[in-house]
Amino acid sequence: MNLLGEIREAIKGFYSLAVGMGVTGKYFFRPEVTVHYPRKTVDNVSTYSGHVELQPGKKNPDGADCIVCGTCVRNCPSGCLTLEVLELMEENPDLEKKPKKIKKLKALIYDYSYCSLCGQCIENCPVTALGFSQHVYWAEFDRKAIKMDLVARLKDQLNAKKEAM
Amino acid sequence: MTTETLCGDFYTHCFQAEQDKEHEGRLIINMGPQHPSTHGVLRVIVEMEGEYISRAEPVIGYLHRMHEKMGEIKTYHQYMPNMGRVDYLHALAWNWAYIGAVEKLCQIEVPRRAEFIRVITCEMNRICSHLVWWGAYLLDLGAFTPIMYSFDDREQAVDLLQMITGSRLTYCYYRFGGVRTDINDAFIAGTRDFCKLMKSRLPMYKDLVTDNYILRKRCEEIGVLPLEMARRYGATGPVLRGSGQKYDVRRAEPYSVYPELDFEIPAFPEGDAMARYRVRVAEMEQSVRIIEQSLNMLPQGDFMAPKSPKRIKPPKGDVYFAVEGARGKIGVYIISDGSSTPYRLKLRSPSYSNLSLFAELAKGTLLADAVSILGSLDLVIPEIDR
Amino acid sequence: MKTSENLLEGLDICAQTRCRYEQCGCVTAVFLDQVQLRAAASRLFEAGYHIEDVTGVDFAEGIEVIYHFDHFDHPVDYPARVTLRVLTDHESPEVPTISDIFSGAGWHERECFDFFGVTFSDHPQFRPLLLPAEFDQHPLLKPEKNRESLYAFLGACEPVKPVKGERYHFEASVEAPVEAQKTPEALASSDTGQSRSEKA
Amino acid sequence: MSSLIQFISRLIPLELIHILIGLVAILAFIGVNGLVLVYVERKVAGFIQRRPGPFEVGPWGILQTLADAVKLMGKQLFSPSGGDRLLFWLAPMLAFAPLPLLFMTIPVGKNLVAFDANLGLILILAFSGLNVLALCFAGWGSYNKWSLLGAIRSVSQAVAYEIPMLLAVLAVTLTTGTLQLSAIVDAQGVWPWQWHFLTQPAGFIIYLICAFAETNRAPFDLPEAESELTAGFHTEYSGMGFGLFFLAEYSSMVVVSSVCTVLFLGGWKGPGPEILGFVWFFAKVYGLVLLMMWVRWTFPRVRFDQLLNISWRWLIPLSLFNLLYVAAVVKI
Repeated sequence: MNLLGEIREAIKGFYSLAVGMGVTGKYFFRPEVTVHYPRKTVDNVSTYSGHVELQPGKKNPDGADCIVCGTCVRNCPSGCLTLEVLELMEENPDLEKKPKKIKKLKALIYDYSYCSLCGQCIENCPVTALGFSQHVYWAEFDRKAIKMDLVARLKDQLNAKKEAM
Repeated sequence: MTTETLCGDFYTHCFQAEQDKEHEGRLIINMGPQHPSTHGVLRVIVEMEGEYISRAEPVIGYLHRMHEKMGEIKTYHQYMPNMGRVDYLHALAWNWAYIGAVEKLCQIEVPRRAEFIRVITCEMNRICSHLVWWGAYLLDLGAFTPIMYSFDDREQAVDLLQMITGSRLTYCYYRFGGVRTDINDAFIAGTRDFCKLMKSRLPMYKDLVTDNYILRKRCEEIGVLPLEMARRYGATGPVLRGSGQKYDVRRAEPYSVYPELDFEIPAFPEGDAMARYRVRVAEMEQSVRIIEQSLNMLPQGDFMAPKSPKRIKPPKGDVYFAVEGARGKIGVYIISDGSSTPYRLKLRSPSYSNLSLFAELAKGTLLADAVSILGSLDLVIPEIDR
Repeated sequence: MKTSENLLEGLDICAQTRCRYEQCGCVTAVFLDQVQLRAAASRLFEAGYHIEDVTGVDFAEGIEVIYHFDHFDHPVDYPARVTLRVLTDHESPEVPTISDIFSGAGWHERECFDFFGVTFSDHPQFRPLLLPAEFDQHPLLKPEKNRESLYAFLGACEPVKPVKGERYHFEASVEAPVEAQKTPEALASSDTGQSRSEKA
Repeated sequence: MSSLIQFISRLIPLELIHILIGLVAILAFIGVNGLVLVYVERKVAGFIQRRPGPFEVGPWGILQTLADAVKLMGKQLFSPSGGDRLLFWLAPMLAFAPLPLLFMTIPVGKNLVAFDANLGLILILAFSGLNVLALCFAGWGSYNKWSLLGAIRSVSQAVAYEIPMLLAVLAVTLTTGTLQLSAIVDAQGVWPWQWHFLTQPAGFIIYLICAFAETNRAPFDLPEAESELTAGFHTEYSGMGFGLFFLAEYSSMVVVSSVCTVLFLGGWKGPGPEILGFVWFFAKVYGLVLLMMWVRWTFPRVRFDQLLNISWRWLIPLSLFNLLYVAAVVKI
């Protein structure tokens, strides 16, 4: 009886293998699901949070709304943001008061190679000057090449937009 | 000693030193750090007697990043992105463990909607994690096709998670007092479709793999882990449930809205690799159930507590918070000294405990079975090394 | 089933912190003398507990080694996490191993040695685990000036209840007798006082 | 003209010229076949896994394997320090060298055979046994413990599976009464119900299973089990050393399929004109090869002791019964 049981088990096993072959055989004729990358791209890039970038300001459409408070720099876990500040004197000085210093954003150096895309800088920005980009397909040969000035990037973007108009 | 016995590093020497005098001729092999079935840089030194393993010792630490030290340096907010990197396959559970611990420490209330969003995304991530395991385990056993099918399904889930979290693998989505972004209708509709898809795919998985005679012969009665041994080693998660213990942190130490949800804890008493396999497949089904229920129960309201603090400065004290990850109990233990950085932060990773029992489990098994056992433990090496 | 308090009854407990689960995630936290550690661990083992982790904390008084245990079959809404703590000094930190009782503790203890340099006596495979063998530093030890007093943390959940006598059985601490002789309420208030002074 | 042929044939026997032409054709076939089969294997794997497979190099990626072959030839050849250099480099050649001989006796069509030996079957079985020696040398010469384990596995696997294979083949020769392959083909008819696989279904299945094991194809690819022994016996090979093993694997797939076709599936016979016999032959052979690929991309690998158990506990008794059955029923 033991032998019979084993034979039955072997036949069952063979049947299960045939079922498996059936599954793969069926999928052989199904259309492929791969996206051929350089020729076609996926359509959900808009929901992807790419690297951090300065957003065109609401008050200041030619640049960012940044008030140079440095919150983003302080909150960054990996220290990938550096502020370069331009200190200016107030243009129309009130003669009674001392002239006020105005801090202006000169450059916001951003090292993408250290960034972990956690969004702390964006959430903590008091004027929402920062945001995630949708710059997904970005690759460089050199690690240093992905360190950039976000102010310059914003300027380029705005210029490109103007030219397009 | 001849020159031949002197080769190898510190761990090999220690391993050789423990060899019995009479078994000195046995083959000592390094399985890893670069080996296809160790899923990352795990190294197991094995002493082989023919095809049988007479002794094994895992050597870890190749991916050690000292997350615990980082926790003592960074502020509570700054430490958040680290959590997605500990266990990249179930990143949201680690997110939750850490966020939950700090919320418990600071007594931050989380809105109900946020809790449901957390449940949905975390379970979705659990399905992703199990799908990767499923494919990788079969890759260990020599079947190449299943991983492609499972990645096909996982891609749908990852797309949905990307829709709201913005990232695809190392999520940093939960925040103290809620979640970063609200979910939208497109996500809800997509998730419902995904649940339907998963339900239709699971029978295919069963036909192709679970019922497969060869696979069953490779898993059944392999690596039998008695419950007593699982307890001694502190194994949790599917490894423990494969030994028949219905222990799940979601039920044992209820957190969030899990008590309101109706789901089962699958457990199989056999204790072998097949039982662990079945637990995970059944868990995928349960996760689909949880997601569907949570979508139906999803309340309106805030996704972030309105009074959530911008700067976290918890009171003095310690807190232990555990959640159920795809691999078991994830625990975060924080000692706060009242400043804006933790005084001590301890991460309890389930894979660490699960791997520690491998040495005992692999003793006397065939090399191929050891691969099967290693795969059935579902290890994520960065989580072990932290 | 036995609750975790009467489980440890009769052991020489230095201090017991009654914690609320809602606040700190464990039900009982007990400060033990080193000699009692193995006895406590085997009692927990017999009662069906499993090990969660072993870790250390660097305090001014010494290195505190923390053991977390949990139970599989506890009633719902009654989690059973038990914390054992022992103290060892900075000069030659040594704690008895419990890896023969809870096998899983073996790796946690080795990790603890890597990070804090705590030696676990009679451990069968005592060698570095996570850090390289030739690395002779212990990364989680804090510099002298950053270490805080253990007493500030002991009462953090709820006031400490001195169990045996009036004194804590801690060795070699300048402030220890002063702090210990205070009533629990006074100790709790002194915590807040200390943290205020820190800020200043 | 005819005097020229006579002159040459006096110098070299005509039989030898026949063999030489056949050999050249076979060598060309082995090379082309390797390229084609690797491409087909990748495409089959791709379609089963719902990927495109190779599609970058050339139209539909057909030049991919050619590019790979060029890459393999261009790679530096390493021999592991401490290894036995002689055995290490002998092994791939030994794996490749018997292949042309194996093809020689296989009748591709009517009278389309390089060397119609009357002990053709014995020749094939004998020379295919050399393959295991190659794997053994490769594993030993590599000075690598994983390779050694692979070599050990391959030897015991080959020993275990030679026996049922021989017994299954023996049953066929029992009915035909000859070891000459062309005679075995002639013993079968044009239509499928006249082929041996219907009279001896057990022998056919046993032979197929053994064929998987003999060629080290999944699910019996234990000597090179990737997830266990990294790559088994060819872990240490680079460049053309690896390339030769690769070529040998794909060629031996065709050999076992050809033998299977000849023995059980009527060889080159099929409905239609006899001149198109080679079309039938290749259709059957590549059908079997496709089946082997399909199986490879579906199943997990069996364990080593299970592999031996299948042979010793199932296939050998079954093939003995098959032999008895054939002797008793079919022959009478």
